[in-house]
Amino acid sequence: MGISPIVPLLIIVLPFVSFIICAVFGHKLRERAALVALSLVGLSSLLCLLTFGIVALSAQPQKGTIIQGIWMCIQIGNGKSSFTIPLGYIVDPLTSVMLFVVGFIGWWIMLYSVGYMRGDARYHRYFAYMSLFMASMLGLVLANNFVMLYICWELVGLCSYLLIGFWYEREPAMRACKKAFIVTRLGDTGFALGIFLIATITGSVLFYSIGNLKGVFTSIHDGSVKQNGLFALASALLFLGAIGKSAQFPLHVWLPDAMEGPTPVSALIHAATMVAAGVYMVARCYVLFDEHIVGKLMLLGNSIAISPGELVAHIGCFTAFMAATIALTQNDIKRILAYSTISQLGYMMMGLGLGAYSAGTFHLMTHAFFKALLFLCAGSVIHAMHTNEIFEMGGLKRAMPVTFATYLVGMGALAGIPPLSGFWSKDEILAHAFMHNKFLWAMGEVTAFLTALYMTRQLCVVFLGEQRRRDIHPHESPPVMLLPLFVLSFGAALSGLVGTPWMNLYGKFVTYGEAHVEGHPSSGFVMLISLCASITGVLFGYRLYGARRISNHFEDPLRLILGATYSFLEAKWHLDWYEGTRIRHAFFAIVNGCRGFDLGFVDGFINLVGWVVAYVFAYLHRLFDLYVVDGLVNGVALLTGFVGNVLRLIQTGLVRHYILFVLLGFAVLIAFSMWRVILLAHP
Amino acid sequence: MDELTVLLGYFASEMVLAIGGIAILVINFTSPNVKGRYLGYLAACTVGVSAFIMPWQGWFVFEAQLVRSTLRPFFSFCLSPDMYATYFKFAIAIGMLITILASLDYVEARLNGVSAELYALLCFATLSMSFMVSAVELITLFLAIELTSIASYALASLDTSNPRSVEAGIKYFLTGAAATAVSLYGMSLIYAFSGTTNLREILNMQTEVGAQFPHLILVSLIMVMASLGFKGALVPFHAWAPDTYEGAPTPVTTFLAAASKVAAVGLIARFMIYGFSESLELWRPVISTISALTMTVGNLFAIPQRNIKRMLAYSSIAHAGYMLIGLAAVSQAEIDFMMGKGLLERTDVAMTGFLLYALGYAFATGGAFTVVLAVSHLLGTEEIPEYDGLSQRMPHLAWALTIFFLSLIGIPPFVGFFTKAFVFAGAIYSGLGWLSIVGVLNSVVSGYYYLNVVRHMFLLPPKAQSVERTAPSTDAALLIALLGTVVVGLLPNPFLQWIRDALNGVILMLR
Amino acid sequence: MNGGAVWWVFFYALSAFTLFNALLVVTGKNLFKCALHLMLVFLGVAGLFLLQGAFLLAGVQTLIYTGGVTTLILFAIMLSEEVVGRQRQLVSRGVSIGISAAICFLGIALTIFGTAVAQLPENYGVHIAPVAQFVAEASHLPMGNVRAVGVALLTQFLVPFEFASVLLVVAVIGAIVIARLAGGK
Amino acid sequence: MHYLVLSALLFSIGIYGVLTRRNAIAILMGIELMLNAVNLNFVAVCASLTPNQITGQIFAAFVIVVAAAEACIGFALIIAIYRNFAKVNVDDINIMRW
Repeated sequence: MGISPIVPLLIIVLPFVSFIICAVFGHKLRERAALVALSLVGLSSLLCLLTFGIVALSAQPQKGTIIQGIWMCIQIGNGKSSFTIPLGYIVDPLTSVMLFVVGFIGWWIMLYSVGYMRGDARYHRYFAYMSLFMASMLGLVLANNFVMLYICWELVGLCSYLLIGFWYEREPAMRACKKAFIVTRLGDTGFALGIFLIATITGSVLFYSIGNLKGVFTSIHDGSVKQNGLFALASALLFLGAIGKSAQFPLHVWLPDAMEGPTPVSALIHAATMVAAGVYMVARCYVLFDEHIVGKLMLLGNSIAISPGELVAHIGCFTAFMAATIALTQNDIKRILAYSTISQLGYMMMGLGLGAYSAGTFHLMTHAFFKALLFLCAGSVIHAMHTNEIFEMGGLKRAMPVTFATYLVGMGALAGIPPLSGFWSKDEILAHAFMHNKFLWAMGEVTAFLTALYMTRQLCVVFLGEQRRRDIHPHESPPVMLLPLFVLSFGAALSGLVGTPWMNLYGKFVTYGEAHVEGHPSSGFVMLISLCASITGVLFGYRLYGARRISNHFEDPLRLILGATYSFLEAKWHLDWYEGTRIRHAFFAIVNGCRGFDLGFVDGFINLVGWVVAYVFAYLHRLFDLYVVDGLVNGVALLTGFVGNVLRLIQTGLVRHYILFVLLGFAVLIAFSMWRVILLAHP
Repeated sequence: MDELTVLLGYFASEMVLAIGGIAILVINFTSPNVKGRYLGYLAACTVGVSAFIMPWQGWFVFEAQLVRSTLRPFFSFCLSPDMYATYFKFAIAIGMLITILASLDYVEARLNGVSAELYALLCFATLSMSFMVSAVELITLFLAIELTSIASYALASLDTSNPRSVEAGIKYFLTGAAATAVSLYGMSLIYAFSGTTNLREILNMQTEVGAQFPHLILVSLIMVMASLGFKGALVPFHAWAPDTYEGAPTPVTTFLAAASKVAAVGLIARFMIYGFSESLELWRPVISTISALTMTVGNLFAIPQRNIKRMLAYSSIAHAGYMLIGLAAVSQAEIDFMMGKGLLERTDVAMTGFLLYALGYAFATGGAFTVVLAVSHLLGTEEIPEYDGLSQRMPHLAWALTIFFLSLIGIPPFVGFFTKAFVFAGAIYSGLGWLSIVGVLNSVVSGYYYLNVVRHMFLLPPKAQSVERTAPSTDAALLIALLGTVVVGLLPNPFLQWIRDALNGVILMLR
Repeated sequence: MNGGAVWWVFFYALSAFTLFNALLVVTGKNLFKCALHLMLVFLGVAGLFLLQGAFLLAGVQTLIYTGGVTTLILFAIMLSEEVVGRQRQLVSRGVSIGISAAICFLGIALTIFGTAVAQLPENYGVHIAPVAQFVAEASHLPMGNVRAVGVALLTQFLVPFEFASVLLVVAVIGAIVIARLAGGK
Repeated sequence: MHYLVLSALLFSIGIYGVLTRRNAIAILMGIELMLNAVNLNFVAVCASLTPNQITGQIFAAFVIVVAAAEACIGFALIIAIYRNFAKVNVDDINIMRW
């Protein structure tokens, strides 16, 4: 069965149309904006499911069937020095799974938002952003070339920025969105460089060959592009992008703060889909992380050699462990979940890095279900309690039975209790780790134990015991919020069953090439250890938190056990290099330019982006009403002011700044011309 | 011809300059009572003679090619005193001549204590700039840039009792030293990939290197640009220029704007085409970016200035940008022509425009600064509002300044029009239409601040009624500048023929 | 590159020594001490020259830098600061910008070396200009020799050599003019 | 290769010094570091790429000469600065700007 090229196009365009409608006519639609968004995005989600179904049922999914097509080709330059960017789509098993996850979970979360966001002043804008997010995330998944991938990647980042700062009146939200923007930008720079490098080496940005257009992966895989040391560098640079987007160490610092956004946003973007984009990208570019193909990464004149896969695995493993330990000590319900997200993303990276392609993406899928579920539950709790502090909650089991039940499912899945979904996918990764690298495996098991421990801690403190705040009378959430909880809890409970060691449907479906068909390396020993780790964690947690009465002025028993370590963990290993360190100031100092801190270029840039999107789009109608002359006059005034500011910026009269200018100019020129070199090198 | 004749012929003008510079120092040392003014006349004579020799020297070198001399390779390895070099040397010497003539009064009034050193340094600077435009070897190139720089640092801070002058010097010096270090690093990279310091051999080497490692060539080129761009005050290496131009004694500012910049762009073009024309497509975007930036920044920043020296500083930054259009738009046919293969087509005008621009700019800017020097000497001011009603007090100055400004804007029939027309046309023929659009827009913008000065001079009432007389030396400088601006504009053909020979002559020494 | 284990030991020791002192030069608090560390950097670099067989250069480096420039710096310090004044306490400003710029440069340089320079073949520039060949033959001696440098300076590089003397004259004139007291003509 | 890395490091240190110091003398020291780094580059390339040529060494020698001349002018300037401003802190030498 084939897929008409119009289907992928519709999948992307429908949410985008919804975004345009919600943005332009949002103020007229008000509450009805949700209806528009839900129906259009819903249609797109249905198409996603359809696509998934077609691919899953087609004749030979395990052969890595790739359905792809091109909508249009963009030519840059002409004649010999031209460079083609074919815009199109690609639907293979990996994509179809991602489509399923994004479309399905995304829609349910949007439904949930209808209840959660009710009464917010910028209701329509919320749905506009969410639609834009869906459009760009689906575009990211469907992209068949690096350029489109990068554009969607940045759009997704933009949506994340807008949604984190959705309640921009709040100072922390404002800071958090800036932080997320800046920190992920560091990774994105590497990502862009990686893409440039790949385009330089192979002369193409297309993933797989189609017609007479050469694809990057195809030509690397069949050896028609000569192997050279730069591939490994390129994959490391690409991975830098994934580090930023998927919140891996050391760029993980933005994700916990991103919890300042509305909770459904946290569920959708910062747990289920967007942060998985990095994992997805690594999986998509898997050829580039294959040591047999790209060789090792040489650093400092060949003195250090590490394969890209090892790099990914080690960073992933460390991230998983570090985030899990931090999660132990957090008191904010969403922050705990945020750190657990970081930790689980680390698992996925570890899996991918160890060559467990299908296990990594499998965990991505199951994690999307249960983490979305957990966040929505948390949202439900916050909705009821109007606080994020877990020690101010307690005893919610009675007031919110449905939420508790679904939370229990999600927690079990995350903690790795069989037969819930998380167990199977995590076990598969750990089994691979056991085969390849015992050390990583051991760390993984420890992390599994910690995961169970902190989830139990959270569950006990929030739902068990007695209610500690008497002034609030919690109530169960409205049905429109409970329904998604139900649906997702089914997903969280059952989605793992497609990948059990005995019947590994998923592993047969999503595979990396023919040479690497991997079964579920079912090791009873590993499974036993995993099970023990989870169970011990749960029991230990219950003994610490469940059995005793937790009072209002409660000293966390872990603090007594861990002592000084607890403070270290509570301070996030002192790794939040962004806050209160010189680095953040340095970053601002650099972009602020020579004038120092008083002329915020970053602010300007961010505001500019904010204006362009929020102002120009959302208030387009208002601009129409204004006199064109007025606008022109204002524009000229703005320009003059701008020139004046730049003038002051540059001629500070300080020699130090003049010298800096020489160096900066030199760097900028190099950066600028590199792009041209790329175009020239591969006509 | 015997070897001594060849040697003298090759370096006649340079020797004149060296001897003149040393003579000034010796005279000052042996008879301290000689007036600074006479030393100035001596310096003017030296530079004037060398400028006069220059065109003949080019022909001499052309003839001398036929003579086999054992000395020749040792010089030609490092220096190429070819027609291209002599053309630029001529432009530089003219700029210096105008500078020295215009500053005689000013120096006598304000810098009398150091006049000998000033004139001697100016002679040596002219000498080193001659070497700059004829260098075909990285070591010579580096030494020439450094000698010019060191002379300029000393000149800029010559007025040691004036904090502004010293500040100008230290800013110039520190920025320059840093730029030098960066560009030396670039030269070491060039040396690393080519194994030689001779531009010709570098050109041969880069065909294979360029195919494999274009970024290596590009990075090293951009690094070297740091120092070249610093001398030419190109954005983003220009930051020193406004402060130094404003703070330095006005004669030195004139020298920096009228001569030093011409030498720098001459060097850049030689370096790029002579040594790196194989990588043309690599550096073309770099140069066109720098050019666009330089024009735009220079013109935009010039608008709000009230000090005329500072305004002219920015304007001269902008003009370096216009000149670079010519280099950015150089066509393959022109390169072939300069390398001694093929002929020029009707459309290959970019380099012609570039060379003509350098000369026209030297005339017009030198002239404008002559007026500024005269006004500064007579009225003691450099603020634009003080130029009110200059047409009633010193009409010849006002008219001359207007003509120079019109030429700088690019209004026919003055030389500036042709130069701009050539480079813009060259850009369009080479497919750099956007660059010429930027250039034209910038010309329009530049009209604003130039004509603002004209408005002050002609339309506003004077603040004082006194009428001053200018010295004959100033008049002579004005006359030279005016002649150049008008005559080259009205009768460009002989100059175009000369430029053609100059372009063709680039390669003679290396055949 | 060159030689055996001893060579490498020397190389690393000298590199570490040079870099360490260089770091002290840019981070030290006392201007005077910085100047002394700078002198040690110069010596270290001279040693590194020796390791590459550049004997004359090492000598020149020691004489001009260690002997000349350092002395000049010390004089400048003493002439321009109160000898025990608080002004000699150095303050570093914009450390973050400095670090970023340094790292930026380092990144560019290492990328270039890693991707390009390291892959250039050895003896890459052996085909040389006729003049250079002449010099190489004239010296008849292995490289690094003082005589080879001398021959090259007086033949192939005669023009720059002469030119350098003009440069020194100009520098001396300039320095005297600037540094002498404005009143004391 | 090792020499090149070493020289890049030394150069970076020099850049850092130039950008962060406020004392003109200290800035000059940074520049001297950068020049030394360049010399290392020249000598190393000379030895490894063109073993029977000494162009790199000659270049380095000229760089040393020029550096000395520059230092000479530079310190003269610093003394002049000190006479005019009574300090050599470049951040305070800031009459002209914008």
